Amino acid sequence: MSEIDGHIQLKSTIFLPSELAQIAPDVTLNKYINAGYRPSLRRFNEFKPVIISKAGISRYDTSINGKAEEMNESTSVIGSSSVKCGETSAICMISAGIIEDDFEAVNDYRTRLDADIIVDNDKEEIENVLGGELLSENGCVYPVVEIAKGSTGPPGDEEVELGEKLFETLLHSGLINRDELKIDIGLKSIDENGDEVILKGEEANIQKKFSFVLYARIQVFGRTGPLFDQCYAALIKALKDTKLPDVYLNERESSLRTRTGKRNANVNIQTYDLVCDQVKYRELKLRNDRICWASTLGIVNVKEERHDEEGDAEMSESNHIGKTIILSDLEGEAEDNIMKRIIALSNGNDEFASITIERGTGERLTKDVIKKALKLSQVRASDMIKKL
Amino acid sequence: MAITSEQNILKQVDGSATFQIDSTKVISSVTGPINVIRQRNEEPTSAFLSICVRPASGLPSTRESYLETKLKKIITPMINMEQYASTEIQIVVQILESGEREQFTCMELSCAVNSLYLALLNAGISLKASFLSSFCACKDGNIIVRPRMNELDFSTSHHVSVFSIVDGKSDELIYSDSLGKTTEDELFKVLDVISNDINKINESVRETILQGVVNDYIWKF
Amino acid sequence: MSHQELLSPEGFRYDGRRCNEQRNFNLELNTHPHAADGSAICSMGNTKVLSLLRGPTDSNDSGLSLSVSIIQPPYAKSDRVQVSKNDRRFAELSLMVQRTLLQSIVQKAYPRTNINIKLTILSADGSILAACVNSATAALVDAGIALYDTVTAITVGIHDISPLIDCNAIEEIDLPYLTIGTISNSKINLLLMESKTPLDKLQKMINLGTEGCIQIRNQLDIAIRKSAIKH
Amino acid sequence: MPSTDNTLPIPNILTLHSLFSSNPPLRPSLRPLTEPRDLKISIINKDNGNIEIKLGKTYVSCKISAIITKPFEDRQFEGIFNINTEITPMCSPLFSNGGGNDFSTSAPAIIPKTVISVEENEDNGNDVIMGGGAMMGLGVDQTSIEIMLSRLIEKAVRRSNALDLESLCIIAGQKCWSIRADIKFLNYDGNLIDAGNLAVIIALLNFKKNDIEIIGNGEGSELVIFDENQREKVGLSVLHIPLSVTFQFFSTESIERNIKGEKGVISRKIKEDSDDEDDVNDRMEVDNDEVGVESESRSSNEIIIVDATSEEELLSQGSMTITLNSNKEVCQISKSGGLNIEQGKILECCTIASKIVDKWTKQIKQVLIDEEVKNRDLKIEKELSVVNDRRTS
Amino acid sequence: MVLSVAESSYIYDSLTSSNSSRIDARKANQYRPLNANCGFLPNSNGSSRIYNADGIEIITSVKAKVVRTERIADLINVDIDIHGEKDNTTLCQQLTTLIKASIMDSFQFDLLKLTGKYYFQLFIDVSILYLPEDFSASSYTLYSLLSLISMNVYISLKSTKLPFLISSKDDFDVEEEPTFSDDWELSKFLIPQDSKNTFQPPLIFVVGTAGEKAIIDPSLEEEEILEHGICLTWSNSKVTTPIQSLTLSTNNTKALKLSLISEAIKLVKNVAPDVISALDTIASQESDDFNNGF
Repeated sequence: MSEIDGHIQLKSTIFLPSELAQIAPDVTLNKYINAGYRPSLRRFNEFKPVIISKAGISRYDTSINGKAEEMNESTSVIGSSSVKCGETSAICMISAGIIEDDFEAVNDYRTRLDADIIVDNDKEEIENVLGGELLSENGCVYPVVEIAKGSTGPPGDEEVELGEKLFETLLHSGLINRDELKIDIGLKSIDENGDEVILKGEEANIQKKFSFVLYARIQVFGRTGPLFDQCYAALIKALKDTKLPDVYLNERESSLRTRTGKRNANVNIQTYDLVCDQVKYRELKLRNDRICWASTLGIVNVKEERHDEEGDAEMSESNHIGKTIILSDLEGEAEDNIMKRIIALSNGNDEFASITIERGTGERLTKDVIKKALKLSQVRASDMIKKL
Repeated sequence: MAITSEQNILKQVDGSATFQIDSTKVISSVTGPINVIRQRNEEPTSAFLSICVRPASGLPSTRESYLETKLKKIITPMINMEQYASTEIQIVVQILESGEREQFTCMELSCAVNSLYLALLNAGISLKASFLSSFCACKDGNIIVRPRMNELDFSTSHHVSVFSIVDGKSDELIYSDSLGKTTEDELFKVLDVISNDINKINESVRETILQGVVNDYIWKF
Repeated sequence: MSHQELLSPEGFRYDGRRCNEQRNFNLELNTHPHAADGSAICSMGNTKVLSLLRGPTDSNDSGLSLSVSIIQPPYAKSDRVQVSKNDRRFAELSLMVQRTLLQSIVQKAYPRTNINIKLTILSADGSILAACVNSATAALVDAGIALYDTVTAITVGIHDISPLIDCNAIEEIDLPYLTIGTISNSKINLLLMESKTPLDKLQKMINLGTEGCIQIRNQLDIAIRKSAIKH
Repeated sequence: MPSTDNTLPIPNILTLHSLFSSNPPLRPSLRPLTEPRDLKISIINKDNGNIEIKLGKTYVSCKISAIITKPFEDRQFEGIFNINTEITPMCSPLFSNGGGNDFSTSAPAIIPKTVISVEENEDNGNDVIMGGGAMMGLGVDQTSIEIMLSRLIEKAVRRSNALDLESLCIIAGQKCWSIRADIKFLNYDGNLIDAGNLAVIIALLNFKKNDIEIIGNGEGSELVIFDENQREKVGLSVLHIPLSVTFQFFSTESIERNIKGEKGVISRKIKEDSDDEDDVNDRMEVDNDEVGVESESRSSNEIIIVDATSEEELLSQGSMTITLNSNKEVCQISKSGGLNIEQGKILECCTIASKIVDKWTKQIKQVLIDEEVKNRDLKIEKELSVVNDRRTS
Repeated sequence: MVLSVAESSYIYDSLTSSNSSRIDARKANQYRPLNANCGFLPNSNGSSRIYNADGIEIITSVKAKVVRTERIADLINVDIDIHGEKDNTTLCQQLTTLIKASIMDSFQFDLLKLTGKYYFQLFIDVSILYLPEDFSASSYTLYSLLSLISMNVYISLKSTKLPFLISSKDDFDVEEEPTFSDDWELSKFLIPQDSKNTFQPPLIFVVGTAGEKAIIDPSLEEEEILEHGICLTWSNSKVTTPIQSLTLSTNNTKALKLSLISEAIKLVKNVAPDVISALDTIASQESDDFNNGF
């Protein structure tokens, strides 16, 4: 500002606070922070209240009438939640698909003998093919985030970023055990008495293995506040609410169908008629120690102005003392522009599922600040996880 | 674990470089500053960075566009953006080979950052500081720097960090991304380890840069 | 369809034609005087291509911009197939037609001009590209666009050693074939071959193709004259 | 970039013009008209078929990947093979991301005013609009380049059945290999088609997929995939090696004379003044009368070159791609628009192409043999070391 | 189209005056000239083409395929494509739904029944080759287009020929795929031409009203001054649903009098038999020549 000094008469322009906030958000932010407040009038590390609830729109949610038998049969949503924080709400819906675990390689000791050279560390080999501990143990959800913006079209950068970040953190946090998603498939058959029975395990003798794939659709209305924190909360809440239906094969339809191919060779095409039970379900279990709360923290360096009587021109460097302040729950344009951020997913118990540190521009990011920020996120997490 | 890098391999762009750690190889190109291609991207006070990441095989997906976002976050504060007002800097990062499963992005991200640094230097884009990146994996309190695919698969957490380089030494944390179960102590240990590793990478990278300067020396015959 | 049936030892093709016999060729100009500035329908046997030309109209570009789009409705083939609007094969075909036509238009006469040709394959039975080129050329003539020369095209297939002119869909499936388009002095403008053929047979095919193109050109001339008398 | 070789330091269009119109015509690099640039093949990773080739300064990388999937409904006895070609701004700033956009603002100043301007067409994917006759000439918009490039390579490799798709079938109707080739154009200096084609074929020849076996019959059958330590990886069954050769055509004549031949010359003389200056296409026209006299003695004077550089493509008035294999089978010919060429010339091109293809095929095969030898040595070494290990343990 | 005050009042007055006349001197029940022909697509079972003086041209093809299904709703498929526009524009979707619904409502499905298990499945593909540029998307234009398409579909359905079945009709016990005669001479019409009792594909009429007058097939100029548009469906010799009031691109819309609806119905009843007999004549004159209509 001080650079604009002409020789001509200087005349200060006075902006209304709202105007100034639009023209120079950083200046406004600085002013507020010097006064000890934020533009939203919250204190620096004051979080916004969050309302977390079941959305009650999933299949297994009983209807509003309170009759326990009635279900939302028309929907395929199997878990839902809604999170409201300030002016933004997020609704998360979980749906599922079934895949055949077939193309996971089978590695067999019988055939291993074929190899000319036998390698010693067998165990590692097998798991290597399967994709290691991570992929064999951690299940995942494929989230899609939609920010309501009044128009349709391909997802924007922000939506892709949110979706991918949710996917990554959830996969690596190991929240869902992969075995949880495996389907204990039954065979629907008709016994001697002509009743329908469902055979399981050995009796059914089903070769193929199936798993659930979970999809999450998160709709966000409004854009204030760190969207990631809310999306993550909504996703976790919805997953806690998720129930997986029982699945069985329909015996009649699983017969082989023979089709004549081009070269008069016979092709056997197996068709499965997988049926999901209308009523029966089991709950999706999550690893409780991996449930985290995401906190996006902004870091600002403020030049503290001593309230001297002199004007700007007289101020020297010594008058500014750099002070680093951590802001929680960023909100509003001024705070959105803070690029120095720490995003920490803490389980409130000294453990983190993900920590992202972005230095942005400005002053150095010191170890102390990081420590402080992590502490803050832990406190917040231990408080919020109870509410999930 | 071999680190190889090379500068100025492509002729039609302003700057290019490859960077390879083990079996992950990335090539980057930088063109710019040029006129902004799409008018709406023009920014009056700073340059517009268009970053495009292409996978080793298959079509680009959301994974690549998330990598683009991360790269943008890392690189934007390192370039003197004000110097290139209302221009565009076009960046293409092509993953040539990936030594990790598609569920991970740490090797690719780290190599992309390093190759991009070299490409930006090659293109003569004004930088605020040098920067390099490395990654590591943790399991049971052990830290493995620049893990192989297996080690990464079995780790409980993995970390990618970018540090600035001052006086040939890693200096300040620019960006860090940790995924998987981790603790505060572990994070700080990891940051120290990566910072040391970056010093090692820097030695190799300096060679490349030196070589690049020699090759580009204008008055040679 | 066995290879034998496509050409009998007596020299008759599956549909009863001889090797160098074209299918029934019919070209009509100015079929849609209200809907387009130039229009034509070209039928080669059961292949029918309708072209509607709009232009010349104003454009902001410095030169002539010619756009060609080919649409094959789902009913064009004997089995109903839906062709997606960004099918690469049709994008390529329209590009080839466009380039071929562009070369014969007197471009210097059309600065800052748009010409838009829409080709509809009403019925497809082989030789699609050839029919498209012929139909579009006729539409250009009908619209009165200044041309250096007209381009005519035809397909030639090869059965062992005998080249077959004007292939239908059945022959196109089983035999190597090429599409050739020439201008009046028999110089080749368009040449497209997508199936494996021995190099030494190429000359025969091209020879027959150039002759076929001359035939088509004569028929095109007759059609143009006829339409000129009519109006 | 300073350069010490014989190429022109600055792409000087006028120099190119005059070189081409000299008699005999010369190329800026003094390379003979029908000789391709040096082909350099480097194999980065022998197993996943990751290779890089350099054709002069044109630099292409190709990587093959294979996964097991379900075959297409209508092709139950065949595997799947896809080729992906994408042009990014990496290979030249003339190209933009995502295709189909104008690049006029980003283009360096060397681009001359194109004969026919390029129109951007963003929304209407079907209407293809383009400029000059050159295949890869800069006056052509990116959508049409990408379409032609991907179609030509696809036809050269996929439609000519270079890869035996039936060998990729594992269980008919249920499982098959899906092979995918990703071509990355890293540096553009003309002739992306031939380079892309070479890259795919070389990569396919080098690629090795994991060995598999089906154990058991009927419903209880299992698919076993072996890793390379258990069984050696197996190569793909490549039936023949189709290679493309792209020709660029130039002419020192006007478009009219190209079409009308000698008659055109006469008619031109009659109304000379009207025609002389307004022919936009007459960029390359040299002295009318002299060439006219000469061309009466010669049948035509199109100049045909192979493996054009970017500058030559810029100037080209037409192109033709011929794909052949060493058995002298033509897999595709594609020429549209551009200069009209006599049929004799086209056959001449085929002969030239056949020679080049033979040369390239020989080189590719040599590289394969070298690689094989290297591999064998490695394997023996490995086996020995394992034997040693056992003894010591 | 924008008309001056004088122009529009002239058109309106001459139309509503006791000695009513339309600007193009048509009678109230007179169509503008239309051209149509059929049977020119060799690969389709039935085809027709219709075009009017505006240049609007529509081609319809009917293809039949043998299927084994229990779902009647699958037997008729309608697909409408406007040349040069993207798929699934609202106009396209509206046309498709309306045409399909009108056909389904009145279709006599036993005509498609082949044997005990097999049916013919019909694919009706409509290509709109050309629409004039000033063709705005008001609901009037939608319905006038609909009216043209319905006529077009009528002709092609009437001219649709199906191959002659030579295998047995009853296949409940014996599993047998239907086989057909190769001889196209033996083929039969989908809708028998001679008998009067079989079903007739539906036709859609657009009637405009001004004052007390109802006119058929209003032109674009007339649309400007009309007070109401009514769309009526004529199927199997009677007026059926949908009957709809249309939004016109005009600003002198008034409340619709009930009497006008019956007036419109009367008009349609008057016109429809003539239209049908004209279309029938076209449908029976099969020709291979695309351009026979000129």
